[in-house]
Order: sequence, then structure tokens, then C-alpha cells
Amino acid sequence: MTATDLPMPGLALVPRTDEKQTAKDFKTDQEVRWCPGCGDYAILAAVQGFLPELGLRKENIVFVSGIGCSSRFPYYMDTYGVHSIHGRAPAIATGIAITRPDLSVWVVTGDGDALSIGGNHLIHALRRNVNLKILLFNNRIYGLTKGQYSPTSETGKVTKSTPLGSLDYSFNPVSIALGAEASFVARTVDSDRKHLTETLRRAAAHEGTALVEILQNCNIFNDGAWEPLKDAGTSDDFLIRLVDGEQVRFGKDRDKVVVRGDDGHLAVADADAVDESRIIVFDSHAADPGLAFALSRLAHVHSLQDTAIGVFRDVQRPSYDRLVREQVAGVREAREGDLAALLRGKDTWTVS
Amino acid sequence: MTATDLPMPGLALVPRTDEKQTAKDFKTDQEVRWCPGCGDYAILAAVQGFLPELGLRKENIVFVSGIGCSSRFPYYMDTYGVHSIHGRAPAIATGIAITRPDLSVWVVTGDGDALSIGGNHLIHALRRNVNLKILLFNNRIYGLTKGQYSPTSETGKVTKSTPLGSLDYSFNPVSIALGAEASFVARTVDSDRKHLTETLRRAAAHEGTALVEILQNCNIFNDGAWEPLKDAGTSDDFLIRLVDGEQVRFGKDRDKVVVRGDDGHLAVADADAVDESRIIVFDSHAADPGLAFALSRLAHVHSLQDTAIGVFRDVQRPSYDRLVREQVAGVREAREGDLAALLRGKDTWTVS
Amino acid sequence: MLGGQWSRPVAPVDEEVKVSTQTKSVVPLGRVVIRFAGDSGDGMQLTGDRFTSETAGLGNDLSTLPDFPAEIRAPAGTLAGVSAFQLQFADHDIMTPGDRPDVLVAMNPAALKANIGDLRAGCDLIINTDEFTKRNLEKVGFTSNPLEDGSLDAFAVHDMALTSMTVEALSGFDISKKDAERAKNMFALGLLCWLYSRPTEGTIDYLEAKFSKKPEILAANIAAFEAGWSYGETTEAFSVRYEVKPAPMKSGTYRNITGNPALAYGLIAASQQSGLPLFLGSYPITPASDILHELSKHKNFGVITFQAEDEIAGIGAALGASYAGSLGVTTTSGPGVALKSETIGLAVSLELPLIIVDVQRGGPSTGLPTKTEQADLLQAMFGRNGEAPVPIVAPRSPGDCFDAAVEAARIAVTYRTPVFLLSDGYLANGSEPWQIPELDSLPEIDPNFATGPNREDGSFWPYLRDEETLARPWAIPGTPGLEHRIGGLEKAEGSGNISYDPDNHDRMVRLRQAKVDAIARSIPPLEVEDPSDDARVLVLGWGSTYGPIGAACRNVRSQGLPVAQAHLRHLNPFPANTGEILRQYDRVIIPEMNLGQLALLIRGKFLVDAIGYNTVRGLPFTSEELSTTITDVIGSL
Amino acid sequence: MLGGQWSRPVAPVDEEVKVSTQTKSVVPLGRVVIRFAGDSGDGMQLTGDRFTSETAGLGNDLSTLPDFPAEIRAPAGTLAGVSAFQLQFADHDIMTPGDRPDVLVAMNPAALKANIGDLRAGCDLIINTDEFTKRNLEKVGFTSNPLEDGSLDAFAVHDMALTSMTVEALSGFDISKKDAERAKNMFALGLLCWLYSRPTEGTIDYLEAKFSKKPEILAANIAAFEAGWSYGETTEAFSVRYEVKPAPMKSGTYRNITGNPALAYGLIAASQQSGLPLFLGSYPITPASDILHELSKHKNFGVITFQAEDEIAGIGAALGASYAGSLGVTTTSGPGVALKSETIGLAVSLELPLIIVDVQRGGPSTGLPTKTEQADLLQAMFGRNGEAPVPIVAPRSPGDCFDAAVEAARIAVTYRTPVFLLSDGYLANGSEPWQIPELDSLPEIDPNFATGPNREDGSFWPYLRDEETLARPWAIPGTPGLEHRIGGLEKAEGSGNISYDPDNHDRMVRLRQAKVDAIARSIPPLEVEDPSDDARVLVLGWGSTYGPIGAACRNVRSQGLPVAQAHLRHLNPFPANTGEILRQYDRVIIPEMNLGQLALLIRGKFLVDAIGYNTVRGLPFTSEELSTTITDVIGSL
Ligand SMILES: Cc1ncc(C[n+]2csc(CCOP(=O)(O)OP(=O)(O)O)c2C)c(N)n1
Ligand SMILES: Cc1ncc(C[n+]2csc(CCOP(=O)(O)OP(=O)(O)O)c2C)c(N)n1
Ligand code: SF4
Ligand code: SF4
Ligand SMILES: [Mg+2]
Ligand SMILES: [Mg+2]
Repeated sequence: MTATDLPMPGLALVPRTDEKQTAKDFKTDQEVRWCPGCGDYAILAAVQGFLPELGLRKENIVFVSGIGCSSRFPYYMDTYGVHSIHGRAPAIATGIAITRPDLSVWVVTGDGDALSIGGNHLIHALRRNVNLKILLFNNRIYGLTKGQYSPTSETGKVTKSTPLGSLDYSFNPVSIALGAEASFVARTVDSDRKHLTETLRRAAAHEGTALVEILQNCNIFNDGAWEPLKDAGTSDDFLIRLVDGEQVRFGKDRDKVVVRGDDGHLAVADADAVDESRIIVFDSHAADPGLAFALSRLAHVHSLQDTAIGVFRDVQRPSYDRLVREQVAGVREAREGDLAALLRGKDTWTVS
Repeated sequence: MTATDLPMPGLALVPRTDEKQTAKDFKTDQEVRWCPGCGDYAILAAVQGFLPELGLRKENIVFVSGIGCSSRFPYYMDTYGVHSIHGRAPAIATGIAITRPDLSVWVVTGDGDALSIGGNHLIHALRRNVNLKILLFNNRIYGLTKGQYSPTSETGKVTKSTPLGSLDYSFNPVSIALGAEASFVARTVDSDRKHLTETLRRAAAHEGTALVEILQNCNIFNDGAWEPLKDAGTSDDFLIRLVDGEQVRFGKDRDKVVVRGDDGHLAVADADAVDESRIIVFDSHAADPGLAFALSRLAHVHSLQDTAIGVFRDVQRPSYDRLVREQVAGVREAREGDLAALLRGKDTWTVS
Repeated sequence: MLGGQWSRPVAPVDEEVKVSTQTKSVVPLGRVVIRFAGDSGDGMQLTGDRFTSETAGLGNDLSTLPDFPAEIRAPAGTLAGVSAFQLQFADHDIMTPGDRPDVLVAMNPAALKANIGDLRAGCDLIINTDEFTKRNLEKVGFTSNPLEDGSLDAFAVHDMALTSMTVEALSGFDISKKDAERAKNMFALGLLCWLYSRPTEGTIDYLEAKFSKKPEILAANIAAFEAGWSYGETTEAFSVRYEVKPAPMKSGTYRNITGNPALAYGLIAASQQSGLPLFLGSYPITPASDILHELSKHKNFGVITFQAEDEIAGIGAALGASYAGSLGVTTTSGPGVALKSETIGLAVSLELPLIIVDVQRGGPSTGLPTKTEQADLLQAMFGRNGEAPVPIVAPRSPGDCFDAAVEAARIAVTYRTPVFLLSDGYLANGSEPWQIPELDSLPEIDPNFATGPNREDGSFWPYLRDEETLARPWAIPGTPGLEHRIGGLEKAEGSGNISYDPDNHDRMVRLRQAKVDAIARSIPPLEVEDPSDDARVLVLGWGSTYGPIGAACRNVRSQGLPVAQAHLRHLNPFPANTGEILRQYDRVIIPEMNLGQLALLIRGKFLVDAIGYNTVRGLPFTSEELSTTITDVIGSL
Repeated sequence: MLGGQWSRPVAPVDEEVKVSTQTKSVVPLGRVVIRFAGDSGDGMQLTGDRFTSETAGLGNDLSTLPDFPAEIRAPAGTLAGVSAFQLQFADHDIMTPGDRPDVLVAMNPAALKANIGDLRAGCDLIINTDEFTKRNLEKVGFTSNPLEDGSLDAFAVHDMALTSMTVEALSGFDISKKDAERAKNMFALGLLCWLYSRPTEGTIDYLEAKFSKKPEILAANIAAFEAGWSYGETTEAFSVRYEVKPAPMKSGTYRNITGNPALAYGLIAASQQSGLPLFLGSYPITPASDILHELSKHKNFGVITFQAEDEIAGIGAALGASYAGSLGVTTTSGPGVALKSETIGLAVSLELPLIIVDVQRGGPSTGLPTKTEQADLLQAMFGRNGEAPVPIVAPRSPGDCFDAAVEAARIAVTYRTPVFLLSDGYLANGSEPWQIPELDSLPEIDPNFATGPNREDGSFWPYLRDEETLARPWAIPGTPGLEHRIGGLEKAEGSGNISYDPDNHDRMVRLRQAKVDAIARSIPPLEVEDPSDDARVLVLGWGSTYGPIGAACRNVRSQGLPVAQAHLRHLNPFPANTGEILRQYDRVIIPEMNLGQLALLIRGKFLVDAIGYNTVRGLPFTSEELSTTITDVIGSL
């Protein structure tokens, strides 16, 4: 289905245009300065290809980014845009979203920008549920600074700053987002245009903060980081596609399923070795994030085996910015501010 | 059991003393400047009462704090101590722990210090699993700045900065810690000396970052925040005590249990209305944090109904600082550094 | 006979001054300095506030100085727990809360110990003897009881069992002993209101509002207040009472105001004048938090207050709001400014309006959170990477925080630039009578949003500058056709596209500086106050030292010595005539509550051999120390 | 005949200089400036590095300047993608990479376009014609082909089909066309090695090491390199070749070194000299990242490198490590310093050793990440709340980064204070020959840990200062009996307990300042270089401008005009004799790559009317522009 059929509470107050838009309308005259072959190109194309379907007025769209290769994104979008500073895009975008319900606000960030220096702003944006769509380009590396490991790099990663291999345990962006009370969390892949677009659609529709982790390839400093999930030969067996209302089932022959074991934990099992009733039927709208969290834990950090993609969680919760506006509006309805009265205050005296 | 019976990998390299210690040994000459009745007093007493049991040399213990009422803690402990700046204690303590395996490093922080300004350092310390014991005094308020709401305050909280009620959704410290790859997460209560001490014991024993959320009462700005969990009348029905190897069961008459529903989600149920096999048997050592996370979600933000306390997760994972030291040691064994050789480098020429 | 029939005193401002009909003789005074001191729990701040309101209502000129510990409630009876409130009121205009109290109200030994050093011989000491127990005396290191060992002989001691008298007065009420004892500050207030012939209606009204839900407590507090009043009236403890006539003031309507609310009101006024919704992104910190608290009460002006996760998010959100067309403001104190540095640099590069309020406190680091200081000036000037000039405005008094805030907004909006507003702990919590401004006296502030293309070819360049102000166009999202991208990388002049061109960078660095320098054209010249008009010494100040410096200059002049005073409200850029003025004097003295920060800027820019007078004690200057310095310098000529 | 039989040239440094036996005549030169320019993908940095090594090996004096874009790999053939490497080498000592190239190697039209502005008439242009396609020309806005339209007539153009010749030369190898084309930089390198009689062993060895696992690629690259060499030797393209004799240098062992590694080595040396383990807490940022990379390679010295989640955690961990007894260091660039400001203030308050390395880049904000600048000086001086003095040390050349790092460590450890080490992008990536220091020439650094009580009564006071240095005792955890608590709140002098006492605060503020001022006693006096000894103009500099200023002064003197040069390595405090020296001259010129930051400090402190020469172009000064300025000033006297 397309955005226009889908109810879009996240865009309820953003003015639409009647003019027909195409991807071209969102391209700028700036030459794109990513390395040839960078996964960012595919994401840019997908976003530019998807936006026309929303039919929003271009001037009511804002892209805000931090610093990093991925954060150059706004320069290539013919909308309003801010290329801010490292890690702070969610904070800046929060100020925009709170004050301007008529804008569709997108944040573009990287695994370092969002999860290293920007971690605090990210988790607080998710907690508050500010109406932002956050696209996290995860290439498991610091690209712009020429290849140091990032918080999503697998332990043991050899990089410029870790010649003998990195030692820290990596973040799972979906897990931490769920732990931070996110109302919408998804994961998709740069090279899967269809899945990426579908995911953007769901994110755009959502009211509140939508975090979309996009597995992106940095062919210069971390080439093939996600290959097992992309390679036609392996992806079916490695990748779990979450689909609402369907059993969590994958594998070339759809013979692998995710079940809830006796101990209460989730496990991947051989479909015909388990009782149907134990197979998890996926529901991104479940109030309890427990199951989504458990699904995010299946992925193997190194082999990438059993990595789930799709919308993990998509629940309705009033966005922070709406609550702010409603609180202010409520007060103003009751009584508009009177500056003269404010300045006078209660106890005054007059000298004549 | 006492610390001495318990294996303590977290303290493996910290020198012990043979002298008998008492709580008094850990008191300083500084007058304690918390408000009369503050929950912090109970926690201070519990910590001073517990430490002698570890039998560590006093000079090998360090308390590091940020800023807040809770963060005054180090001044009252006759060990080494740093009262640092707001939110940064985990970062500073990380530098201490990495370089000094012979120290027992404790971080004392508040809900604002740790989860608001300090959120990023906290989640990264947990991810890395640095050998720190973090005591998070959660009073759901900013005490030292005289009562603004905090990230753990319940939505709708009326404070100096939110006269009409706060609008943001609150963090669940246990959930976010689990989302941040924590290897040890616990929750306890300031007024329950026994449970608090038992929890400190488990934390001290753990190798890596141990996060202990302590529900603390601020009788000046948020009095009674945790009352339902403390009040003899209600606590049995509100509080879920997690005990390894036992069913998750609570209630005055132990008639309430936590079960796994058909949809795969956890739920609180009437014990004799459910089939035994569905009742969750708790295991803090489970490799998969999924279940611990689900248990952390049971708590009702406002009523506090079904709030679990105890050690949610306690799994073995090499601490970051140990890995760092091992990596360095490995290199040095192979080849000690030779400064002259380093400075010469490869291509030199001589002028005579 | 306490609690007996009660004749409520009538305010002197009333037609015929009835006060003189009272049984005790009334001595007129020109000015009085009172300091209330007690335990954090004794409600001294409230007592001071109430006395201040009554005094303001009487039309005296006044100035106040609260002084409380960083702890919420340090242990009772300890020096650390002492909380004090000082005010000076007079029948003429005054500029400071006074150097040394004429009357000290000491509710316990700690309060006496902490303040006795500031007392001059002969001053009145009102002491609550109930608290002078052996234990309390020892707590603060009194080896003997000062009430008995003669160590107070130099003072006029009025010792009284304040607590027990209060409890006795309230014996008839059905309230706890604790509540009865708590009311002792009302007893003290009543006594001082009697002593200085203050009206009482205000306090009664205040109590009625405060305890409307607790009638017993209300009645008790009123009774305690009245008991204190009649204690003065009926006992022999005080032979005379005093009165201080109203001060002649410019005609107009006045109120008493503290700096933080005044600053908050200024921001709201600027929002109204500019039509820009006010957005505050802030993280609580002493002594700035009250601005957040105040603004959060005024949603009816469309004000949005956002308590962020940290200082960086606070300013980030404010900058985002500015980008989107609001008046973005962030409030903090020194440590918070340090954290905001990087984002301030971004704001300089983006050239967007933004107000950064720094309510300075004692530093470095956490320092002295509840004390005042002026040591963030150079941080405001230079605390960012690269050449990143930011205008700086500093208020001179609590009431002036209002005007300074409006001025900061005018500069920020007109010149599309972040602006520092440097208040401090003394201005934030101190108060003074404030003439309520006429709305039509407020400056217009024109956001002048870009609405269309700014180039022949119909395109829009976000960095094409206004020739007069050098400001760039402010095109907010939602404006059709003006879609553009801006960021922190260096931008090509005009187009704003990323540019690594060496000459362009040099040009842009100079343009950003030139824009800030150009602000000087829009600000009033530096004014000098020199009645004699033949002063050879100029005292140059900035910020909250205005009062003490002014008072000191008066003292010096009253000794027949000419001295000139000039006070900088704009610290970057300086008023255009600053250098010219400085060169007119043989000596320039710059008193600052830091180690000489303005002095460095003045010397470096104008090569004037300015002398600094610097103390960094967390307290405002006394006019006494300044007078001495000035006199010495004049003498040295 | 390319790829034909091959006689490897022998390095002139070898006993009998065989080079002269070659078929073409060899012209001796005093100095040459070469600039290699091409696409980011063309390997120009590598080519320059190799040529530099060979040149260093020959014993020439040299200085290099890499210049590359902020993007990893901007689109091929675009101006944004141009990467260049310039070096000057000479038979005498030189101080800069040269103002303008004598030879420009342009691998494509973009490289020509980007650099042509810097060329002086008559210089040699080596151009790869293969890339001069219509499309590539248009890409960079050439409307006609400069190779044909005569626009290059002023230069000695050597156009050659570098790519196709390389591909042809490698036709015999079993490698992809892409790999063959990639080798064109080796062809160019070979050609230039021939042209300037550089030895080739080093490059061959280098390639053998680099491609040890890819024999085919190795062989191909060597072949390309040799093909380039013989192209020069055998074709008519070049009628002569040049040679530059070794420069006379102080006897000793030398190597070529860039600033970042030199700085890293200095830190390791300081760690060894002090016996303090080195702990680096850092977050990657251009142009400082390479220090992190370098140090992470030297774990065998016990060095621990911690890549933190952000700059604040980086310095926080470093401070924690210092507290626990390591030599704590954090490395960053301007934006990172802004973020570290608050923690630096804490370090000032805790009085612990800490080194903050700021490799300055173009600002404000993100600015010009890969360009050089000196605009963080005032941030380093004042970028913190409150009075928080921090010593500042700045290296003057790539090799000097080593000594400056050792000196910063000495100050930090001896005085228990954070210290700024201000490098910049030019020093970080530029290189020069460096005389390898004798280990025993390195200063001793004594941590002098507290081991026992420091008071009669057997107690320990963490803020009881050393009378000479005013440093406090450094008692690290694990020391029995010295358990103590420190923090960011103001501390009582001596005991270090929390104190809100006004006079104590004033005293502590002055003590912290006095401690930093006291460092001046331990640093060498400012030295002046003035051969004539009768100069009336002094050029005062700091940091990386040493080279250009020195070269300029030489030019000026060579014109018979006396001029004095002094260069500050310590910017806080200044050497004790600074004021005295400044006052000896009629004019003081202060050239800075900022808008006059040192000038402000000098003027403010010494009231000397110093003139600034300021350009902020992201590039080092040319000695040309400085010479002109100096000559003008001298003329104006
Ligand atoms: C305050 C600050 N610190 C550090 C940097 C240097 N820096 C720029 S981008 C980056 C990380 C980029 O990694 P990521 O966010 O994953 O983006 P990517 O380039 O991989 O798309 C860093 C460390 C900076 N620009 N600003
Ligand atoms: C950089 C900085 N920002 C803000 C503050 C002001 N501040 C001090 S403590 C605090 C929050 C305290 O709350 P919490 O961490 O929950 O500790 P509590 O006082 O409740 O124990 C704040 C905002 C500060 N000291 N430093
Ligand atoms: S470095 Fe990696 S992420 Fe950055 S542009 Fe190149 S390929 Fe893309
Ligand atoms: S304000 Fe609250 S948290 Fe702070 S000391 Fe008082 S009671 Fe404890
Ligand atoms: Mg990345
Ligand atoms: Mg709290």
C-alpha cells in the first residue's frame, strides 16, 4: 500500500501540495560527495523516490543531521536542511518539531553520530516521543574520520584506532531504542529499496519519534559489513523478516521459526520440530515491548545469523510536542497573556 | 551468605586487609549535610555497614560521584573519593578502573546525574562492562536544585519547572540498562537494609559494570515517591521480589505469579488460575536478557503496582578494563618498548 | 499582655501619619540596614521578603541581598546551615543592600557567629535566647555564652526568648508545638514591623493567601506576627521606634522586583514586541533555575519551556526553535556555558538569533553555586573554537535585567546572532524598587523574515547580507521557494554553499567579526556621571557592580573629591566612544568580582593603563572598600 | 623504448656520485619546490611521502605541506576532490614548504585548475594529458583546453600521456586495467626521482613491503616506477636533470618526521621519563586522530589508548587516570576542546596533571576540518567558567612537537595542573628532518607522589602546597593513610574541605593563578634572533608560524634591513623577560593565523602597541607576504 492510503497521524498538520512531485524535485544542485559505491547513494535515492508519494509541500520538510559522511545528506535534499554538529541533531530537531507542527522533520545520523557522541540525545528523544523520523545509517564504522571502530562495530574489530582489535561490546540499536521507551523502532537495509521504502512509509505515518536503523555499506572502510544479509546466497537463511500477523518464520525453505521456549526465552527452531502454538506470531503494535526486545536479541553480533529486519515496534503514544502545544493552548484559551498586567504584578505603589 | 563465602571476581585484584573493620572505620569527620529524614542517610549507613565484610584495604577503595544531593556521598566515606561534575562520574571512574585493577571503584549518582545529563556515559560504561559498581539513587526528582522533575519522574508530575505537570514519558532504569547490554542490573530500596546489603554484595562480587538502582526517598521535594513499595500494608502486593531458581510469585498470600501468555508476553496472573508450567522461574544468570527486560516492564509507572526488585541480570562477561590490560600485557610480553628504537624509526641518515 | 486587644498600626503613607499617636516616641531615620539570619529552616528568606514588600509599599528606596547555603537543608544549628537576608531601605535613593547591618536579627548561635564579623560597634542585635543552649553554642565553637561573657558589649543587645514567647502566644491554638515554634519568624517580623513602623496589611493578606487551606495555622501565624508587634509596643525592651520616610522617586508606578523574574519578563516582552514565540531550552542550575521556573508559569503568552536532558540539548533545542522562527533562549550558569560552547559556535556559523543567559556564580568548576561572581566574561568572549565573536550585554541591577533582556533580543534578532546576557547571582536574587515600564516605551523588534528570492535570477542566497547590518536573511521553513541548507562547515559568501576556498574563509571570518562590530552603531554612547565635571579619575564597571561603585563614588564626592563613573552595558562590542572617554582621564579604575577580565579587554583594545580593583569573595563589593580605593587613587595623583 | 633494460640509478650519497655518469647533463640547484596534485584517488599523498623520504635520505633540508579535502573521496575529477602535496628541499637549511611551486605535477584538469593560481611564470608543469578529456575539462569549468588555448604559455609545459604510458608499460603484467592505471603515480614518482636525481632503493623497499602479499601488483608498481624513471632518462622530454646537494646540518642522526607522530613520541618519552604510565582518553577528530592512531600502536610502552564515546568522556577518563596515578592525556581539535571545557575547569579545581592536546583547525564550528589555523589560543586561555588558569605550550615545527609534548608533561606533573598543548593542522601533517634526541638529553620528570602525612599531627591535607611550586601533594589511591576526598566545589586552603568562606575563596582563586604564574620561573627566557643586533622592529610569533616568519626575516635581512625575531613557546605564563624584550623595539609585529589573539594578550598585559598581521585562510603564511609586511613596517619608521 502507499502512504496515501495509510493514515498518517505523524503528518496530520503538515500541509500537502496538489502539484505532482517526482524524485527529481528533491534533488539539489550540489554534487554528491560520497565515495563511489557508498551505500548512502542508495538511501538518498530511496528517500528522494519515496517523498513524492507523501505529497507534502517541499518547504514544510526539514532534514537535520549531525556530522559524518551520512550527515552530509541534507545538502542533497531540496528541502530545508541543517547540517549541525556531531551528535546533536536530535536536540536541534526537537526544538524545530516542538515549535512547528506544520513541518515534517527528519534526522539523518550515523552509528557514531547517534550512538556514540549523540547517545544521550537519541535516548531522550525516544523517551519523550518527539515527532521526529530518525534515519540511522549504520555502517559499523566512523567513515568521515577515516575508519575508527564505532559503538556498533563487532568486538575484535581491527581499525586505525584498534590495531589489535576493538575490545568493547557493541550496541544493538534496536535493543537500546526499545530500552529507551521508543514507540517506533525499525531496521532495514540500504540495498533493499522495496523494504527500505516500505519502512520509511511506516515511519512517516507514525506520530512521535521513529527510529529507523538502516544497515549501510561503507565500501571504503568497512566493506561488506552486512554482506551475509544482502548476499542472495545467504540472506534468506540469515535474515528474519518481521511481518505483522504472521509467524516469525524464515530460511530458504521457510523452515526456521522463532519460538518461546519453556524457560520463557525466545529461540530459533526447526519448524517441524516444534508445536505450532509455540511459534511467535509477530505484532509490532503490542503494548509490551518485551517481545520486540527479545527478537532484537536473536541476531549474532559477528556472524549476523538470525538478524531480524522490519518494524519491531509501532505503538500509539501522544507525541511530546503535541502535549506541549496542547498544554500551552489550554492555558491560552483560558486566559491570553496580558503583558501590562504581568509587569505590574500584585504589589505596586505609585509616586506622583 | 556473606561476601567472604561468595566468589568475588570483581574484586580479584584488590588487596585485602587482615585488620578487623567496622562501619565506623568508613565514617569521615565531615558533617553529613543531607536534610533530616533523607533516604540517603539509610543508604550511607548500609554501605558503611557492608564494606567491612569485604575486608578490602580502605586505601584501595574509591568513590566517584557527579553532582546532586546523592553525589555528596564520597565526602562521608573515609576512602579515596572524587566529587566530580554533573553526569560525568562514570567517565572519570572508567579512567580509574582501566588503569588500576587493584582498586574497588564505586560510582554514586542520582536519577538526574545518571539518566539525564549523564545518560551517555552510563550506557557506554554498561556496554563496555568496565569494572564499576554504580549506585543510582533514584528519588524521581532533582533534589539539589530544589525540585524539578527528572527523567524518572512519572508523567504529569507537578514541579517548579512543570507547574501544570510534566509531559515526558519516564525512563525505567532497569530497562534502559538492559537495552545498553548491561551484564549486571539490580533494583533495591533505601529502607530495606537487608535487601540493599544483599544487593550490594552481589554487585561487589560481579566483574564488570554493576548498576544498582536504589529507590530513595527525598522527603523535601518528592516525599513518599516509593511509599506503596515500602508501606507494610501495600508492599507485599505491589512488590515483586526476584529470587533465583524460584517462581516469580508475590502478594500477601503469595497468590500472584508472573506467567508467559499465549502471545509470548509476560503477565501477572492469579496463581491458581494458571497452569504451573507457565509460571516464570527466575534466573538472573540467563544469557538472554529478554526475560529480565520483560520483567522490568511489569511495573506501573504511576501506581508502582508490580514493581520488581532484586538482581534482574548477572552474567559473566570479561570486563573491558581486564581486556585492555590483557591486550597491553600481551604486547609487552612479546616485546617491551624501546624508546631509542622508537625515536629512530626506520629511515634515518647520519650527518657527521 | 500578649495576644491582648490589638490596634493595627496604620501605614505612614496614609493621610495623617497616625503613627506618632502611638505610645512610644518615633525617631526618624534616613536609612537602615537590617540583616535577618537564622537556620535554613527558620524561614529567614520569607521573613526578609515580607519585610521588603512592606517597605517597598511604603515608598522607601531599597535594595536586598539574600545569602543562603548550597545545601538544601544543612544540619540545624551549624554554620553551614545559616541562611541570611539583608536589606537596606531609605528615604533617599540608595544603590546597595548596605555594607554592614545596623540591626542583626540572630535566631541562633550559628547566625550570630556567622555574622558578628560584619557588625559595627553600637549596632542593634536582636537575639533569640532560646537557641543559646550549651549544645548549640558548642556546635559552632562558642566556648562560653556570648550573651554572658561580655563579648557583645560593643553592641546594643536586645535578647529575648523569641521561640518560647511565640509558643506562649499560640498556646490557645490547636496546633503542634513544631508548628508553633515555626511561627517564631512571624513574631520576629511583627517586632521589626513595629520597630520600623512598617504597615502590616500586606503580610496579613500574604498569610491569608498562603494558609487559606489551613485556617488554624493561618490564625496562629497572624497571632505570632501581631504578638511580635505588640511585644515591641508594650514591653520595655524598646524605648523608641523608628520611621523611614518615603524616598522621592520619579513619578510612576513601582513594584519591588528581583533579577531573575525581571529577566524572564524582559524575554516575554521581547517576544511580544517581535511577535516571535518565546522558546526556552534549559537545564536547571543554580542560580539560573528560577528563570526557567518563572517562564514555565507564563504559557498564556505562548511561551514554551523545555527542560532538556542536559545543557547541550537545551541550547540545541533553542537553536532549532530559532531556526524554525521562534525567539530561542537558553538559560544557565558558568558550568553550563562551558558545555554549550560548541553549539554557540554553531550558532555563530549559522548566524541565527539566540540568547544565552549566563547567571554567573562562583567558579571555577562547581565552585560556589549560590554565590555571585563576574568571572565568566572572558568565557563569553572567547569560549569557543575559532574566531567566533558573540555580542555581550550585561544588566546593572535587578530591575535592569528586564531592559538588558529586551536589548539582547533586539541585537540577536536584528543581527541574526547568538547574544550573551551576563547576569549574576547577586542580580538574580537581589531586589529593588522597579518603575514599571510603559508598553509603548518598549523598542520594536522586527524579525524581518525573508519571504522571497533575493537575487535577480529569482534564486535565494541564505548568506547574502544586508549592507547596513551585515545580517543574513532569515528564511524559516515553510516559506515556499526559499528551501536552503546551512551548516557548520565554512560557507561561500553569499550562496552559503560549502567552501574550502582560502580567500573565502578569510573573508567570512572578517565578515562575521564586522557584523558584530557593526552593532556598535546601534547602541547608545558610553555615558559618564561626573557632577563636578573635573574628575581626573574614572571608575569603569560592568554588570552588578553598578550599585556599589555608584555608592562609593557618592561617598568620595561627599568628601569633596571629584570622581567620574561610567558603566558598560555592552561588553561586545563596546560603545563607539569608549576609547575616547577612557583617554580623558589620568586614571581609570576597573573594579570587578574577578581577577581583571574587563581590564584585560580594555587594556588590550585601548592601550589604557587601567587599574583593576579585584576581589573574588562571592559577595558584592562594599561601597566602603571601593571608596577607600578610589580615594587612594585620587590621592596618588 | 619503455620497459627496456634497466640500469638502476645509484644514490648520490654513495661514495662516488655515479649520477653524473648518466647520459644527460646534471644541473645543480640550491632549492626546489615541487607540488604533486591529483584526484583524491590518485595517491598524491603517497607519492609525496615517498619523494620526501628519498629526499630526506639524501640529506637535503626539507619541509612538506599536504593539503587534502575534508571528504573521503569527493567525486573523481572535481575541484572538491583535488588532493595535493607540496615539498621544498634544499642544499641549505630552509624553514617552509615554499610559497610557490617550481614544479607542478597535475594529474588531471581539476588539479591544474586548483593550483594554477599559485604558479609563477616559467615554472615547470608536468601534465597528464590522458585526463584532459572534454568531459573532465567541463567538470571544472574549462571552456577550452588549456593545453591548446595558449593559456599555459607562461610556463614550461611537459605534457605526457602518463596514464596510457603506464598502462602500456604494464601491458606485460597480469593485472586489471584499473590496477595498471592506479600505478600511474609510481610512473610520475619515477620520473621525478630521475629528474631530481633521487635514489630509488627506498621506494622499491617500500613497495616490496606494501605489496608483499600481491607479487603481481608489486612487480607492476616497480615497473611503473622504473618506466617513469627511464622515460625521463631516455626520451627527449627533458633535456637536463637536476641535483640538489645535501644541506649542511648539525652532526647527528636524522629522520624525517611529521608533527602528529612526533607529538605522540613526546608523550611516550614523557611517560618513560616520569615513570607514569601513559593513558590517552580520546575521541577521533581531524586533524588530531592520527595521534590516537599512533599511540594505539605502542602498547609495548604500556600505553593505554581509550576511544571514548565522546570528547567529554575522553577527558573524563584521562582525568580519572591521572587521579589514579597515570599521565592522563586527551587529544582533540577545536570543537572537541569546546566540549571538554567544563572538565578542564574541574581539573583546574582538582589540581591534577592532565595534558590537553588541541590540534587546531579552521573554525568557527566545524569550519575547515583539514585546514590549519591558530584561532584556539583564547579558547585555551579563557574557555572555562570562573577564574581557571591553564598553562599553554605551543610547538613551532613538526619535530618540535616532540619537545613541546615533553615540556607540557613536565609542567603538568610538576605543578599538578592541566596543560594545553596547542598544535595545528600544518604541524600535524607537515614534515621536516628531525635530529633524533639522545635519551639522556631528555628532562627528568618527578611525579613526587605523596607517601605519608604532611602535618605535625600526622594527618594529611591534600591542598597543603609546596612553597616553591605552590603545587599540592598528589596522593594516589592505594596509598595507606592518605585517604581523602576532592571535588569541584571550592575548597578550604590546606585541608581541601568544602568551604563557602568568602576570604578563603578569594585566597584560593589567587593561589591557583599564582601557581600558574610561578611556572614562569621554570621556563627559559624569551630569545631574540637579530644578527645585526640593531633591529628596531621585532616580529613576535607563536606556534607553526615560526617557519614562515623565520624565512621572511631572512629575506628581509638579505635585503640589508635589520629585523629581530622572537617566538613564544609558552603562552601562559609568558617567559619572565617578555615585557622587557618587547619594550626594546620601536615596533612589534605579531603575525597570526587568526584575527589577533596573541596580540590582544600582549597588548593587554604589556601595553605594547603591537601590530597584528593576520590572515585566516586555512594555509600557512607565505614568507613572501610576511617579508612585504615587515619591509613596509621597517620603511614606515
Ligand atoms: C565534536 C566533534 N567530535 C568529533 C568530530 C569528528 N567526527 C566527525 S564524523 C565522526 C564520526 C562519523 O561516524 P558516523 O557517525 O558513523 O558517520 P559515518 O561517517 O560513518 O557516516 C567523527 C568522530 C567532530 N566533527 N566533532
Ligand atoms: C553542568 C551542570 N548542570 C547543572 C547543574 C545543576 N544540578 C546540580 S545537581 C542537579 C540534578 C540533581 O538531581 P539528581 O541527579 O537526581 O540528584 P539528587 O539531588 O536528586 O540526589 C542539577 C541539575 C550542575 N551542577 N552542573
Ligand atoms: S567513507 Fe564510507 S561511508 Fe563515507 S562516503 Fe566513503 S564509503 Fe560512504
Ligand atoms: S533535597 Fe531531598 S534528596 Fe536532597 S538531601 Fe534533602 S531530602 Fe535528600
Ligand atoms: Mg558510521
Ligand atoms: Mg534525584
